[in-house]
Amino acid sequence: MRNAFLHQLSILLLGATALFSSCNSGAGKTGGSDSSATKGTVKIGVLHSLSGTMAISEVSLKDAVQMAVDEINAKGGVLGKQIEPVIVDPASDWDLFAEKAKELLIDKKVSAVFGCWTSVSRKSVLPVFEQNNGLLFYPVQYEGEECSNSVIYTGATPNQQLIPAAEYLMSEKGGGYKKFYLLGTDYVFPRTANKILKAYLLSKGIPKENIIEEYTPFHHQDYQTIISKVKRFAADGKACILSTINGDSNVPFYKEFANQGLSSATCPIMAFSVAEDELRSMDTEFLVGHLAAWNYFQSNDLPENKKFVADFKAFCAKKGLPGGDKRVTDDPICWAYTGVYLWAKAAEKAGSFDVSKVRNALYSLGFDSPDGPVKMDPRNHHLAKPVVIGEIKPDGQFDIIWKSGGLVDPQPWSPLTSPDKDCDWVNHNGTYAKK
Amino acid sequence: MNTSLLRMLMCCLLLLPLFSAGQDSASIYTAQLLQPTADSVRTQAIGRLAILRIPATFPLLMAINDKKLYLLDEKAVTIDSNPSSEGTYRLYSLYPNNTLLTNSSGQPLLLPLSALKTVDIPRADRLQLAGIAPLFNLFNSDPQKRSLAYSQLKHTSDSATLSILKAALAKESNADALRTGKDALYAIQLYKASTTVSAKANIDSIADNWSDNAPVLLRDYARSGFLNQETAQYAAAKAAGLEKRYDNLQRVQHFFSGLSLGSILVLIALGLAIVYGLAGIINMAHGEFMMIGAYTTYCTQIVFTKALGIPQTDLFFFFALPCSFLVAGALGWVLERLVIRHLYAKPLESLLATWGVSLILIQTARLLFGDLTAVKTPQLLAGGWQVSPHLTLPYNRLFIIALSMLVVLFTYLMLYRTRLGLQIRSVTQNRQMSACLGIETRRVASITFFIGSGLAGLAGCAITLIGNVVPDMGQTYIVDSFLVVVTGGVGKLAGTILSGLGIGFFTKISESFFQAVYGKVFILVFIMLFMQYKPKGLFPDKGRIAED
Amino acid sequence: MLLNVNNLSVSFGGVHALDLDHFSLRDKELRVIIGPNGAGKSTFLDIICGKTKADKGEITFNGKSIFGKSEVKIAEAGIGRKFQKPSVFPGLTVYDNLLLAAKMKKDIFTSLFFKSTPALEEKIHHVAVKLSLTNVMYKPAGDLSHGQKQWLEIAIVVLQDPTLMLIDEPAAGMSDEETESTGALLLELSKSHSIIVIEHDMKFVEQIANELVTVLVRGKRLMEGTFAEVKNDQRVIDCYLGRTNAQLETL
Amino acid sequence: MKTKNNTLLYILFITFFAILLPAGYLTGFLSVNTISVWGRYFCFAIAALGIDLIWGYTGILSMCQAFFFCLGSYGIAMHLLLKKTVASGATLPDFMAWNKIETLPFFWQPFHSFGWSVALCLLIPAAFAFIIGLVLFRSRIKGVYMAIITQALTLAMWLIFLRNETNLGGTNGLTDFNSILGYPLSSSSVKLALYLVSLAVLCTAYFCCYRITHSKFGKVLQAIRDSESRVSYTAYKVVDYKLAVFVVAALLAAVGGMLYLPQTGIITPGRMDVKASVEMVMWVALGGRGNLKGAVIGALLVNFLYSICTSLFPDSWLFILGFLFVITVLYFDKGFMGLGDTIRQKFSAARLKTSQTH
Repeated sequence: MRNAFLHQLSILLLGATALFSSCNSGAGKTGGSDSSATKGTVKIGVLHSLSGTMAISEVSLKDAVQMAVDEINAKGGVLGKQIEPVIVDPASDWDLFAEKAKELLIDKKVSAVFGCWTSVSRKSVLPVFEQNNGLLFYPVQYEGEECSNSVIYTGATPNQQLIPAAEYLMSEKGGGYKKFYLLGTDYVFPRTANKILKAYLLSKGIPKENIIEEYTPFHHQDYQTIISKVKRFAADGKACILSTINGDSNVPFYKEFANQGLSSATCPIMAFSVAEDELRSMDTEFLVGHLAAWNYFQSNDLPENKKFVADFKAFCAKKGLPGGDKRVTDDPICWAYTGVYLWAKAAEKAGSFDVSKVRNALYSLGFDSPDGPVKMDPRNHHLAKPVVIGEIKPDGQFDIIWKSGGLVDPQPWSPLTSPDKDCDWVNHNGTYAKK
Repeated sequence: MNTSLLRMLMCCLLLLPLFSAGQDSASIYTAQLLQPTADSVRTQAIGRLAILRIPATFPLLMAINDKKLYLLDEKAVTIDSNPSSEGTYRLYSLYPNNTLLTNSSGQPLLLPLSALKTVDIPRADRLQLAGIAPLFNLFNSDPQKRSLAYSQLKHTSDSATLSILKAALAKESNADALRTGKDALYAIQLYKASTTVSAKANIDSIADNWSDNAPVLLRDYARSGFLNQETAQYAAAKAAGLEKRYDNLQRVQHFFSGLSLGSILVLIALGLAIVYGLAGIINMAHGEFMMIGAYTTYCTQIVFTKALGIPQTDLFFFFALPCSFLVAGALGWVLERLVIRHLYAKPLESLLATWGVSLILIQTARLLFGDLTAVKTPQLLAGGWQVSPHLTLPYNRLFIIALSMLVVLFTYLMLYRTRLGLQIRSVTQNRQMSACLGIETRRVASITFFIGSGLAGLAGCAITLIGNVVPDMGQTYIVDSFLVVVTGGVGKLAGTILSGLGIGFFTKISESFFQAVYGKVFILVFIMLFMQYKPKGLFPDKGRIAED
Repeated sequence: MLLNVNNLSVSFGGVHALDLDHFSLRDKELRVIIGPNGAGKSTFLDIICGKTKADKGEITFNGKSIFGKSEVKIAEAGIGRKFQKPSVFPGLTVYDNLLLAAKMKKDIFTSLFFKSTPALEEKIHHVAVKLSLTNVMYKPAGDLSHGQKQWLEIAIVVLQDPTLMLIDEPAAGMSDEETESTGALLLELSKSHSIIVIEHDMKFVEQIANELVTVLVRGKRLMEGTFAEVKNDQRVIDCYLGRTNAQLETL
Repeated sequence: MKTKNNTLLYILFITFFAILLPAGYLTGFLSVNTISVWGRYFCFAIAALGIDLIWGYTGILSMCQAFFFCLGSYGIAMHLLLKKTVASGATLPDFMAWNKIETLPFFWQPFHSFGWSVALCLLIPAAFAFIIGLVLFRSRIKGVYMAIITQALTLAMWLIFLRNETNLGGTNGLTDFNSILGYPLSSSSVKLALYLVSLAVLCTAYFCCYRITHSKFGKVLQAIRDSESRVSYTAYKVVDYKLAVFVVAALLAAVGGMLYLPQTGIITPGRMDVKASVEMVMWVALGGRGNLKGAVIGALLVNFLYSICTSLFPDSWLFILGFLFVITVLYFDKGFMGLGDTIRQKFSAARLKTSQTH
């Protein structure tokens, strides 16, 4: 009896597996790259973690993409087709990112994918997109040194965020700081960011001993030792911190900073990874007066932005998303939203959803984003946009204290650390050596 | 009488003889500043005022610099630094007179912020004041600002500034600011000193005063060779002495950090140890009970501020302590009833089942609360106890140390002085025998689980003081706290305490040698080697019963 | 002498569990150790077989010191142990239990490429018959009754074919009939093995104690002699009196 | 009867995975993605076999299998990355160039050769397992202590691999490979080949484990699980046996990791964090510990569910998996493979109860 049961069970299991596997590849059966387009809809993939450690940040991006899609659909869609987002959860699991990317591109045949936050997730899906001729819109500031034909980088390159911030702090207006403590979470963005910052500071005549570089692991909670080092470093004034500390380490960091008697008056912290969404329900008491550098702040006065912020709040409230109309916008949200519009505009311009055509249509494409007019680079897949520096206010918003004159052109390869390299997909084949 | 008012008046009086021109233009610029026709007009007005250095405008400029400029009936006012218990503030007029505003009956006028109109001055404009900020900030009511002002003045040498500095110092009440101020004064004097004797006297003063900055100052002086070889050497020797003393204090700081980390570990591991000892349960969801405690604290804060409308009090936190214990305990009790009950003495199975539970709890928290949240630190526990100028022990950590000592004490009393404790201990040692003796082992187990989870909740509440509240916060601590339990020896209170503190100390000491990560690896290797010597932890059971 | 023990002592948390000045055993001798509860009898066997580490003392077996050696080394030297609480492999069948016990090379590679031989099967069968395990041969050992487990453990020790067997309370939990046949078995085994037996059941002791009986009290050796001498020794009677031990009635 | 049923199961398994799935792909019915997804599951199943050996049969809960898995993956990844670097004319992998490293670290050197890479992928985990095992088993650390110490060890290794100074790519790990042994990884036929190789290795590993568990060696392992002390008193060197099985389990994990890498295209320290190491044990627990078929089916099924649920129920899949874990441990302690048994027992117990009451 036992074995008979086992037998039946195994057949059942295998049968179920077979069924699921075929479902899994449902789109594959019908074949043809434009199969989804013919049905009056066009599929796009949304590849943001909805669970796991990165969910805190990435869920908002999924919401922003969804909102942009809804708006475009309400206006009649793209090329007369409604956009159909395929949302999957890569669960902050880097291997799963690659698997889900394959699923979206090969099985679901999406025309473009909007997703990723961390560098590692981008690196994980990069080969998948390159091998399958996909298009990924990546909305987060990143470390540069990359020039993929398959990624549209709507986030900032180092020169669109780091250098202006350092420049500002060294300027008389910014406080004329002379000593820099580069503190970050140990992963590729802070490492590369600090490498570029260090090269920049050295080039501006800051002596080596006035620059300290230090890294903590992810989710580091205990900053006692580091803050006491900072305190010693900042003892004779004119010192500031350039922080690339990520995610949940920020609260303990700022708390310890305040508790050991330091403040923004004595030693301001310029953060590159703290935005409104992170500040939303944090206790901002310890953060007030510290700085952050981005390309967009919710406090931007433009009418386009006011509408965008109101729309986003209304969207979250209407959809019953956690936070409702208390939600805020921030830099990555803005660029995730802009990314969808850029893609739609490029598709209209190209008259097709074909990846190569859309890509070509994107060069020099301009768009009136919530952050004002922005423009794609004429030679590569990065976005030219303004740079802003803000001071944290008690309500978790930023007081904009500095703004770049106009759009800052992206430099995927920093001239400070890779003077011989540049990224060009029009006249060259991606990264090339400058003469 | 209010000190800030006094300071401002002082400031006006002192500076009056120095700058006397331009009263008229001051009025014009002030008016432009408050009602600008364009942003550029305001920017220019502030710039002019900064250059003119008219004492009468200093209170106004200080208010701008501190972002405390408000309008009341179109008149510029500023607020007292601390609100009254009802959340209202005293108000001061700014220009041309700097006085406390009173109501018709002569009492100070008290208004909430909502009754005032905030004047937003962009930081770029504010930063134009950087040049004269040290001067007016010598009379700021915020001691930190005064400290900064003093240290900014230490390289000036004109006699006018020196006399202001002396005057400000004479009135200085804050120890920290006084130290920085004296430092600035001595530094100016040191560079003015022309004889070896007076230079040495100043060096001595600087060393005795011992501000944060003193070693750097002395080293700079030594390097500059300002006066002669002898003073330079003297200064260098003094600087070395100070650095050595500082290093010693750093050791005390490390010791304290170790104690603080250790007590956190003890706090978390205590509940785990009791449950593990009694029921042989590896509760992987223990960290999640901590998370529940933290969210309970967060919710208490929300309830207090939003629902009950009690802002700005520390009350919520002390209310949250028992709440987090009870909520986490109750959920633990439910978990015991539903899941754990079936897994007694099956440690590995319990590990897997509770892992599943922890997944569920994390996702539930994520759906309920969504994002990164943090609890406001109570005012009482903000800042730190200054043991010496160079040794600050943050109150929140002191509180956690005290809390864990209390918890240890209560746990001890509960285990060794109550009937329940006796029952818990007997069930821990021999379940069947205890059952035979008429102890309701199930009930004891439920209660123990309640207490164990409650302790985790308490730990979670305490952790909100130093960290943030995220759904997977428990995972950060769970492996560490299991290590504590294992190193201490199963079900041994003393072992848990000793190993928790030990691991805390070793981590912090190794952190001062290696980077944090390698410190952790070092600890682990150390524990593995220690287990070679004592495979059942610090306090193993002895005798024949212990075997098998 | 096969086994020589001198000045052996061990204490648990300050309590002297065993403090034995001297103990020795001839080859092929069957020795019974008796004593009230807590006399250190099991602890003594635990120390010999390596389960418990003694604080100090000396133990020589076959002329070699085995003091502080590991269980495996001691087992390899030829000492087999049966515990008070039956210790068998409950997840394996009785046959597997016996197969694992059988004397052979026990390193990894031999085990990995082990093929049974008729001689070995015969030996296992023989022991199984002797201990009436034949009809439960392919049952998991965990399903056996307490008495059967006792026998299985004895069978394991027998198949190990050690020079010295340490048997802890073999008759506990057995019926009179079973007890008697266990006694007979031990007597038969004593023709080819040295055996130390711990027992409370005086009737059983009387049955098997053809040679010396050692009395332990509070970790110390009280006396050594034939069963008759022990039975009539006033000190022995004194230390058993006042204790409510059921077996004492027979004394 | 039993053998016959096993044979049937094997035939079903082989037919489905070795014939139906590839045929489905070749006829265009299934996408290449489905093939490589299953190929990756096979790698997990190989590692699960090792976990079953050490935990299911020997009763030692080792939480560092994920670490051994990663060691295998990293080794192959280093090789592939070096090959790509050399082919593109550079001297250093990209991430090193960015981290301002001038020369290739010494431990990367042997990975230029495929043979050496494979050898080291097996040797390094084996050596690690040997040393860890020697230290832990000699001091008789077992049960919960063993689980927690190995977990802490994995955590420490995870932290080390996260560091950029170790020159293993930090958080980002190693990624972006283009070919293996000269064959392009992006080509569908290479993917199919890797799938078939994984399947073959899984079958071989299963066969070997089957032989091991049915030998006397396997019985000693089970004896150690049941009563370690009795094994010692029966003159078996428990430490040797534990060490041997620990090393074998580590090797299986490493082999799984080696095959996993080319099919996934990335390896990061995330594969060996606390979550990953507990999940690996979960596969075996859900499939049925002490049962090789259970380990394989558990690994395949849990990962399959994980993939499906994260696409179909992005918001609630954690609940589904969490409840599955709890319920399996609570009610089906023999896992999926013991499902029939457990249900039958419950039924007969219920029947007994009703018959007694009547």
